[in-house]
Formats: sequence, structure tokens, C-alpha cells
Amino acid sequence: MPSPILPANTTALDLNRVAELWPEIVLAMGQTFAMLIVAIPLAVLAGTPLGIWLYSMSPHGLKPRPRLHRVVDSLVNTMRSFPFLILLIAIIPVTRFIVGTTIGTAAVIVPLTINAIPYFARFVEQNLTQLGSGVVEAARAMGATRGQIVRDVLLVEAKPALIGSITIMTVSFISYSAMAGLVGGGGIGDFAIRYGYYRYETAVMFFAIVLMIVLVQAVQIGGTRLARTLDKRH
Amino acid sequence: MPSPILPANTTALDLNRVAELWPEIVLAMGQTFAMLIVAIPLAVLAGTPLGIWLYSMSPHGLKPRPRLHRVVDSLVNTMRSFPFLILLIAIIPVTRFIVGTTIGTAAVIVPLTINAIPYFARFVEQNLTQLGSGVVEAARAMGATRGQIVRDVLLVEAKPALIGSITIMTVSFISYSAMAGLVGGGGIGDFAIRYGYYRYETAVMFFAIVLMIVLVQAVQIGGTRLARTLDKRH
Amino acid sequence: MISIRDVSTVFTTAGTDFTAVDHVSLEIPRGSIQGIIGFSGAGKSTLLRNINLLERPTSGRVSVDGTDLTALGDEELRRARHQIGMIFQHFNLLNNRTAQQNVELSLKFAGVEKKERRRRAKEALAIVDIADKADSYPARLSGGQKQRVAIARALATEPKVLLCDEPTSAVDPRTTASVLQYISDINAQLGITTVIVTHEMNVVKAIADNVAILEEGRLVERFDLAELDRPGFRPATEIGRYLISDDITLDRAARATKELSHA
Amino acid sequence: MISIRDVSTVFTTAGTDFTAVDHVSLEIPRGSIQGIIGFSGAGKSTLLRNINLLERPTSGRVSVDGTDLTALGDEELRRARHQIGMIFQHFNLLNNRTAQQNVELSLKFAGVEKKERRRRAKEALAIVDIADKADSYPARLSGGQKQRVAIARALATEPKVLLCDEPTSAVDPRTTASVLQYISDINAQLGITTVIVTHEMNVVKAIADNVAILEEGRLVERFDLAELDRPGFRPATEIGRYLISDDITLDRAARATKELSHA
Amino acid sequence: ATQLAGCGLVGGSAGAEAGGDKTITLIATESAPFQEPLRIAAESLAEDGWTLETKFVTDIVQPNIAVANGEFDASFFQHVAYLKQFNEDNNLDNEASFYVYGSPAGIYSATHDDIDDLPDGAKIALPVDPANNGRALKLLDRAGKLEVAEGKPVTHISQKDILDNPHGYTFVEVDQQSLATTLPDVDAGFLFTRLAGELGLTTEQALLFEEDDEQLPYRVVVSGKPGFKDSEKGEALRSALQSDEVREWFEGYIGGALTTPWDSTPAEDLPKWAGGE
Ligand SMILES: Nc1ncnc2c1ncn2[C@@H]1O[C@H](COP(=O)(O)OP(=O)(O)OP(=O)(O)O)[C@@H](O)[C@H]1O
Ligand SMILES: Nc1ncnc2c1ncn2[C@@H]1O[C@H](COP(=O)(O)OP(=O)(O)OP(=O)(O)O)[C@@H](O)[C@H]1O
Ligand SMILES: [Mg+2]
Ligand SMILES: [Mg+2]
Repeated sequence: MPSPILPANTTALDLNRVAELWPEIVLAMGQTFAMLIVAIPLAVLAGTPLGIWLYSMSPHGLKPRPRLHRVVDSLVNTMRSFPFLILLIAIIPVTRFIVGTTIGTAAVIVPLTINAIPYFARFVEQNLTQLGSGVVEAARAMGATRGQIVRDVLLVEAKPALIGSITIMTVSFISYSAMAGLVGGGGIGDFAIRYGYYRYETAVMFFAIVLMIVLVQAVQIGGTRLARTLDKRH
Repeated sequence: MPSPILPANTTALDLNRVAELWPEIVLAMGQTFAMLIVAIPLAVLAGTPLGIWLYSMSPHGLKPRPRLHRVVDSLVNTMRSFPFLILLIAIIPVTRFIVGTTIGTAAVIVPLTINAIPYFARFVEQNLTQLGSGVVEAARAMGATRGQIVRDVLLVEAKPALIGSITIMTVSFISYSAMAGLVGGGGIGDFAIRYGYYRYETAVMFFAIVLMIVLVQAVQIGGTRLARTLDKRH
Repeated sequence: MISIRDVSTVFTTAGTDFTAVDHVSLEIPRGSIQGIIGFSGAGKSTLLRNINLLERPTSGRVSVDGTDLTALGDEELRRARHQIGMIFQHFNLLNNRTAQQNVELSLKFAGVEKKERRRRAKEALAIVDIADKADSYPARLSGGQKQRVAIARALATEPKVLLCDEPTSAVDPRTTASVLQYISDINAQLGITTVIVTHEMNVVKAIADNVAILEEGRLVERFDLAELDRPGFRPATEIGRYLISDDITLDRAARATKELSHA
Repeated sequence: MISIRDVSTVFTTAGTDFTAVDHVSLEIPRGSIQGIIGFSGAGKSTLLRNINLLERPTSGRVSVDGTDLTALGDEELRRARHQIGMIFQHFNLLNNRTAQQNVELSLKFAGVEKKERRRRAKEALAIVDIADKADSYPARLSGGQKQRVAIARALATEPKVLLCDEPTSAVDPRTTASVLQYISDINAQLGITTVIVTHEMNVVKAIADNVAILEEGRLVERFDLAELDRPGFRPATEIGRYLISDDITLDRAARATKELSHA
Repeated sequence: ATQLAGCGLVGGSAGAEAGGDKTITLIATESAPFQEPLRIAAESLAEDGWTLETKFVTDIVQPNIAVANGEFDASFFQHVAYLKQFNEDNNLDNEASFYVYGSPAGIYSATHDDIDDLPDGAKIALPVDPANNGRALKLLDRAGKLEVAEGKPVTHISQKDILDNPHGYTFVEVDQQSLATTLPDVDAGFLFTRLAGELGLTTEQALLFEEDDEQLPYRVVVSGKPGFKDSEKGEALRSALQSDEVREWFEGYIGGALTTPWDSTPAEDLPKWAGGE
């Protein structure tokens, strides 16, 4: 019996095959970009206020409201507890309401985004918590509103850290979004799984993964650069 | 046609059924704990030096080695690019070498850990980057070795942030580990999927998710508390 | 006018109480400059932070221009603070904003319009002689430059009350003189009430109308600066006498020989 | 002995060069106390940081006790730094370590054994009169207390060279005196070479053997402190004369009326 | 090897006259015997003016729901037994339109040559999905190695239904696709012919293999809403998938192990295995 580790029809890098699948690869990359371009900004847009809220209302925050904080904190934990597949079904009514279908790239972006929001909120909360108290104190002394403290002080000081967190999240997302394949979301990760896992076309999978690595590399390098440029502490 | 979201034989919370499945639930929780107890500490143990390395050798780090840094940085990006499923098959030889099998909880811990290591390394890198330069400068003036700067200065000052990151990672891991089901790793997330999704036992799934929420809640609250206690900046 | 009535501040660390400010009462007339001196750890910064309730006193009342701050709600207190400028001992500048932006921020918080902000921030930076560093981030500034930005930030809003925590600790005599001159000028022109915590006696002597001496959280002595010129005046407390004398006399017995060696 | 030869430090920000230290040469005899004064932003801190190469000069050489630091490899430089204590303008204490642990840390880096560390850290804290705050974290300390911990940290290792950046800027005259006394004592006993950057003239007068005056990065004047006692001595530069005079004279014309109003 | 244009002249010219809606939407799963026939069918459909839009998924619950909701004309991912039970469980009336290929399975081992060589306490891998989870148990039951509850539809059978396990087998449930890669780590494991074939294993090497009559429920079908089968689209899709080119492909795939039982229909076979329905 041959080794089942390398299935029988494993091939070395076969450029013909890659060329043949090129339109599919382009489509898959397009789907991944679509997921990224919708889900990441939405997660940042919704996760940031949520994270700020968690920070502000926490027992040591700008406006401690411990009881309410505990409720929202639990809600965030609840959202973070769902395995992706279960989240996917749990929010089917929402998905159908928003995109009119539950299958395909548009549909899978909904659970991916909902998954990313509380995740990013935790990043925001963590980054704000790590800022020193001096600047907040100065702003309070100047009679800043809480909104001003958040916008003009905290977010400004935390910006490099937030960029770093967005980078971490985006990179995680690129590989995580392979789960989109469950409901036909496609994307390059799913493409890699389809050819690598289901069809043992190692060469094709290999090529898809190289594309993913390039994408991840670009995001990581871009994110690191941007964070460093924005960081004026050195 | 009834809503396909809640399949026909959906039952309200059926405690009898839960009681019936109790041994399985206990087993699944045990598997989740096993995954957590092995993978998280290992990810921290291996990810911390890796993250420190990334920080130190970066162009603005303690001992800039830009060329080597780029190589290791790319390696980390590469490891982070793999969708879990592909990582799982890609490292089958490693898994078999380490635990002697590729099936079951022990086996799935290997890819889970390998997935978590570069992820945590990025957290460490990010947290160290966010520390001010003053303390490092003081340590350098005192003639500290790089090892001492890392151990006695950076890690000490970043400790609360690191605890926060471990919390975020652990929580993500709890839902992520549902993928263990792919190779018979079990765990409570897989349990929820198996009963809730494939066998439409919504009540059982619901119960399993409640357990996950409780677990996540405990990790999050514990982590937040610990981080706050260790943080002496206020 | 600032009226501090029976204010105490107790810090609780790991179960043990530490009284940083101990039943202090102090009336500071409107338009006057009040110096606060005392040894390190005497509670000067804490008392200053009590005035704008950055550190809410454990007990006692603070009122500014007749308004009891301790009785105000969050929103009213916030508004009241627009009239109270503060210079921090540790500057507390925003690292990711330039000097100019740091100053503009306090104007923004005070509700000043955008165009006006630019102008007034530039003006304030010019007063502390640091207009050339307007576009520098704090990390690129020297200690004294940072302090000057912090001073500009507090002065730009032209507050009614100015709380200064060692405002000239990091700057040279010339800058000190120009900062004090400015404070003294606006104090005279606008009737700003100023409280200065400092350990530099020449600052007190140059600018304060009255000086209060803190020791271990308690207000132990107070006298008008005019008294100092009165022949025969001596502070009542030993600490007062000590602080008032500016000279540092070291036991330099050991030095004579050394000086020879490298003369 | 510290020998600074033709040292320049240029900062490049967004393409434009800024010369913070401009061809400075300075020989500081072993065992002497060198004061460095100058206006805010003159380059004093940068020059000080040039000595232990925390900021590597753009050009020039620095040697300490005959060793050319600028020529050393990383590892040798690190060892050399064990002999060079430094007090920072902004303290740079570790927030997550207590006062005691902060001091112990410098001893640890210097290779002192564990038990010995505890003893010597306690001792150093006692010297700056802050033994009672040994277990406090920096956030719980007053400004002066933090500065004293930083001083204790630098002194605890008994270095051969001590670099002080405004070591007494945040402390009261009594603490200043005791710190200077201590520096002066160890200087005399152990022959430590000390460089003090300060803007407090009384500090210079009390402790320095020689003073160097920086202006816009250039060393513009230098004289022995003994000169000051010589009748008729005047610093050659205007800035020297300005800095040497300690008094702050404000134009208090506006004050006369005000004083009346609340008398 | 590029798919040659010009193949696939067979089949439906029926769609050609329809005009209007010439797009068939299909939801399918991701492995070779699904993707390749579809690729061939799409080409031949295109020649007749049809567009075949395929969405690939790995999930096995949503596709049936999506078809029932009218989001897709048809699905192509399941065997008849699963479809039938899914309909019953969820009150749906999706129809098995036509067969594409037969997907029998067996129990294989990397270490043992005969089912009787399996030691007591042997570790046996099962697919985790309910569509196939019970099949291995039924095989073992038939071989007398287990006793499994009678009268349950196969897609409801799980380890719970084991009444007697005299050899003390232990079961691990893994993703069906992982069954192949993990075979060396168990004493025996359930494999579809496809998976076995991809490992280079033939049906003869199986310890146990489904008999012809047992295989009937496990034929993979295209499924649509009632009426799809006879619609223009259904007809076009059927003739494109049941074409000579597709048959050729199956014959060349893993040594022709997958059958193409196109001479029968799901409707006429159903009573044979599901009893009087
Ligand atoms: N990293 C940097 N980048 C650019 N410019 C800098 C940097 N650090 C310092 N400078 C500039 O160099 C000059 C000298 O700074 P330095 O800190 O040495 O001054 P200083 O004499 O210590 O002043 P002070 O008495 O205010 O502390 C200042 O004008 C400052 O703005
Ligand atoms: N958050 C805190 N928790 C506990 N103790 C504190 C806290 N803040 C200050 N203290 C203590 O209160 C006392 C007064 O501190 P404060 O900062 O008011 O002193 P200060 O007079 O301003 O001293 P300095 O001249 O050194 O700045 C100090 O002994 C300090 O250790
Ligand atoms: Mg203070
Ligand atoms: Mg300086």
C-alpha cells in the first residue's frame, strides 16, 4: 500500500495546471479581497466604538458603569464563544435580511464580519488600557468631554497600536476566511483547501498558499510600516 | 414550509437529553481543557521568544539585523498564512512523529499549537513595540545584556499587556478549537457542531454553547483581573 | 478666589491608608499668586490636584470663584475646568501630536474655533520662546522644551485660575524668568488667580504674593511675601526657615585637597 | 577621566538636519565634578548621553578612563557602562517594579549577588531618605520621590563615573543638599568623576569644580568654580554672566496696585 | 491537459429554444468527481447556449435549504439516503432528480488484511458527518462484528445505536476527507471508493465492502425542487452530466472505480431500498 501521506496523484509544481486554473485563481483572489475589503473596515468601524465602550465603562475607565459593563462584556464574550459554523447558522436570518441569500461570498461576509467585530473590540479595549493615565488626566483637567478624550487623546495616542492590531486581525482573517468555503464563499483559502485537501492537487494548493503568503506578507509589512510611521514616541 | 433555520425536530431545552449525553459532554469539556492546557502554554512558551526575537532584530529593535529579521518575519507570515485545514495536513508527518498518531485530541493539539505560536509571537512583538523607549534606555545605560533587558525590563513592563493578549488568544482558541472535530479531536465546540448542526439537536447545541460561553467568560474575567492586578502604572 | 476648606486626601494601598493631604484650609484671593512649598512628598501636588478635583479629596470642600466644585455634577465640573489651566509636574503631553497640536488641543477642548486655535497656539508657543519647535513631536524635544509646551498649553486658553506644578523645574533661569514674567503679566492684566507649587525659592520670591508651607500633608505656616522684606522677619516654623534660605551648604572639607590635585 | 574630543550629534528629522551638539571638546579630570549649564535646548542632555554612547555621536570620540568608548564593540561597551551611572532627566523608572526593585535591578545588571543587592538597595534608598517608600510602585510616588529613587539607582552600583541630568530638578532644597552632599562625599572618597547637567545655579555653585557652558550645541565658555570667588571675575560670555546670576527679576510694575487691592 | 473544446456534442438541444432564462444555478461540493464532471458539463451546456453557474460549498446542510428556498436550481453533493432523510427531518420536498455516480464505501485497513484479523478493542475511524456516519456501523453489523439497532434510517444511526460491541471496538469520528490521511493511525477505517482510490487502494483490498444492493441509497444525485427534473433546465443538466464525455472521465478516474448508473433513476430505485415508499 502506498503511503497515504502523499496521495497517489500528488504532482510536482505543474505550471500548466496552474495556468489552466488561472481564471479560478483570479476569481478566488477577488473573493478574498471582497471579504477583506468589506469585513475588516466594518469590524474596525463597529469594533472600535464597542472597544471604546468596554474601556470607558469598565470599573477603572472614563465613566465607570460596572453593572452595564458586565452585561456588555458578557455579550462580547458570548459572540466570541461561537464556533464559526454555529455562528454562521445562528445568524442566518440576519444574513438573509442583509444580503438576501445565505450562500456565496456576500453571504459569508456577514458571519465573518460579525466574528471580527467583538474580536477587534477586544484589541481596542486592550490598546486603550495600555495607554498611560497621564494624557487622559491632562485632558480631564482641560475640561474635555468624554468624546473628546476618546477621539482627540486616546485614539490619537493608541493609533500605532491599533494599526498593529488591525494588521494582526487582517492576517488572521486571511487564513480564517478559508472557512468561507463552507457556504460557497470561495476565496483563495478555500481554493487551496479544495485542491489540496479534497483533491490532493498539491501543486495547485502550493501555488494558492504562495499567493496567500504573499498577501499576508504585504499586509504585515504594510501594517508594520504604517504603525511605525504613525508612532511618534521615538 | 417550516423555517429551515430551526429544523423540524428542534426541541426546547430538553434536560433529559442533556442528562443522557452528560458523559459525552464531560468528555468533550475534558478534551477542550486538554487542548487549552497544552496548546496555550506551549504557544506562550514558544511564541514569547519568537516575538522577542522579532522585536529585537527589527530595524528599530535592540539588536537590529534587518536581513535576518526579514527572513524570520517572512517565516512567521508563512506559518500564519495556512488555513487550519491545510496546516493540519501539511504537518501530518510532524504530528505523527510527536504524538504517534494523527487522530484524536492529542494529534489535533499539534496543529492547534503550531497555529497559535506565530499568532502569539505577533502579540508579543506588538506589546513590546508599544512600550516606551525610556526604560530600555535606562537598562542600556546600566550595562544590561540584551537578555537582561528582555527578561528584567521588557517582559516585566509588558506583563499586563501580555496577559491581555493571552486572554484574547485563549478566547479565540476556544471557538477555533471546534475545528478539532476534523480529525477526531473532539472538544465542546465540535460537540456543539455535531449535535446542533448535523443532528439538529438544538437543545443540546444550546447547552454546549452555554458551556463555551461560561468558559470564555471565566477566561476573560480572570485574564482581565490578572492584567489589572499586575498593572502598577495607576 | 479659591477656597479650600478642610480638605483631606487619603490614599489606600493594599489596605493601608496614607494621608497625603491632611485637613488643609486655604483661601486664595482672586488675582493673587499663591506659592506652595514643602519637602518632597509633602502633598503639594496632591493638594494642587485637589483644587480642580483631578484627585477628588476624601473630605472637605473646594470652591473656585464662589462655585463649590465638590458639589458639581460631572458635566458642570467639566465646564468649570475650562476656566482652570494646569501645568503638570510631568508635562503629560500627547506623544503623537506636535507641540503646536498639543497646544491647539486645549483650545479645542475650551471650545475655541479652528482658525483662532492656530493663531493662539502659535502665539502661546512664541511666548515661551519655542515657536521654532512648533512642528516637533515631544520625543524630539528637550526636557525644558517639553515643559515650555506644557506651559503654553495651559496659558493658551487664558484661564481664570492657573494651577502650576513646578512649572519651571526643567527650564533654565532665562526661560524661568520669561515664564514667570508672563504669568505675572496676565495675572495683573486679567486678574488670574495662580497657584504655584515649587521648590525653587527664587521663583517664590520673584512671583508669589503669599506662600503656604506644607509638611506631611498639613499646612504648617503661611505668610505674605511682603513680610520677607520686613527687617527681622523669620518664618515661625523650622521648615519655613529652611526653605526660605536658598543656599546649599555642603560639607566640603574633603574637597580642599582634591581641588589642589587638579588645579 | 572623561575625554570628549570634537563630538557632534546631528539629528535628522524628515530630511532636515539639526545639530544638537556641535564640535564639543571637553576634558574632565578624574575625580572632579563637572557642571554643564546652558539654556533649554542647548544640547546638554544630548552631550551627556554622548558620554556613555546612549546617543552615539555623529562624529568625534569619547573616552573614559583611557578607554575609547566609541571604538568598543557592543559587549565591551556594555561592560564599560557598568562603571558609568546615569540619572535621567525623566527618571525612566520601571512602572511595574517597586522602588526597591528598581534599585536592585541596576545592581543585578552590574553583577551584584542577590543578597548583597537587597542590602545595598536598601542602603541607597536610605541615603536619599526614601526607605519608607521602598515597596511603593512609581505611580504611587511624588515627583521628588521618583527622582530620589532614580538617584539611588544610579548611586547603588558605586560607579566610577556618574552622569546626572538635572538630578535635583524635582526635589526640594533639603533633599537637593543631601543628594549633593552624598555625591560630593563619594566623589571625594572614591574619586568618582561626575558630570552634572543642571539649570540651578546654586547646585553648580555648591558642588561643581568646573563649569562648562553650552549654547546652541557649542561649548562657549568654561571656568573653574574657584574663579567665582576671585574678586572682579566675570564670565567672558553674556550667557555665562546671565546664568551665573541667580536672581530672577520680574517687571512687577503692575503688581503694586494689585497688592493693595487684597491687602 | 486543457479540456478540449469540441467534446460534448451529446445531449440537450432542448434548452436552446427556451429563450429567456438560460442559466442553471447549481450548488455543489468540492471534490474531484463533483468538480470535473461539472466542468465538462458546463462546456457542453455552453455550446447549447446554457450558462452553468456553480457555487462550491463544503457544508452539507445549507445546500438543501438553499435549493428549497429557490436560491439554486439544483444541488449536487449528496447521496439519495441523505437527501431523503434530510427532507423528512426538515419537512422539505426536494427531489432526487437523476444519478451522477455511485459512491459505495468499505472498511479498509493499512495493517490488517481481513476483517477477522481486527483485534479486540481495535480503533476504527468513522466519518463524522451524519450522512455517512452510520454506514460503517451497518457494514460491521452485517459482518457480525457489531449489533446495531434495527429500523433506523442510516443517516440517523450513530454510535448511540450500537446495541452490542462484542469486540470492544473503539470509534473515532473524523472529517470524511481526513479518513484517507489518518488511515495509518487506526486499525481500520471507513473509506469511500473515491478516497480509497486516491490512496491507490482497490475495492478488493477492502476488509468489508458494501454489496450492490447496499450501495443503492448511496448513489450521488442532482437534486432540485419537485418538477426540476422534467423542466428544460433539469433536462439540459441531466444530458450534460450523463454524457459520454463525463462517462469517459469517470472511466479514467481512479481506475474507473466509480460507476455511472444512468440507466436507472432514483425514483424507480427508491422502493427497492426504502421499502414501500
Ligand atoms: N531625537 C531628536 N530628534 C531631533 N531633535 C532632537 C532630538 N532630541 C533632541 N533634539 C533637539 O536637540 C536639541 C538639544 O536637546 P537636549 O535635550 O540636548 O537639550 P538640553 O540642553 O538638555 O535642554 P533642556 O535643558 O531643556 O533639557 C533640542 O533643540 C532638541 O529639540
Ligand atoms: N496614588 C497614590 N497612592 C498612594 N500614595 C500616593 C499616591 N500619590 C501620591 N502618594 C503619596 O502621597 C504623598 C504626597 O504626594 P505628592 O505627589 O502630593 O507630593 P509632593 O509634595 O508633590 O512631592 P514632590 O515635591 O516630590 O513632587 C507622597 O508621599 C506620595 O508617596
Ligand atoms: Mg509633586
Ligand atoms: Mg535636557
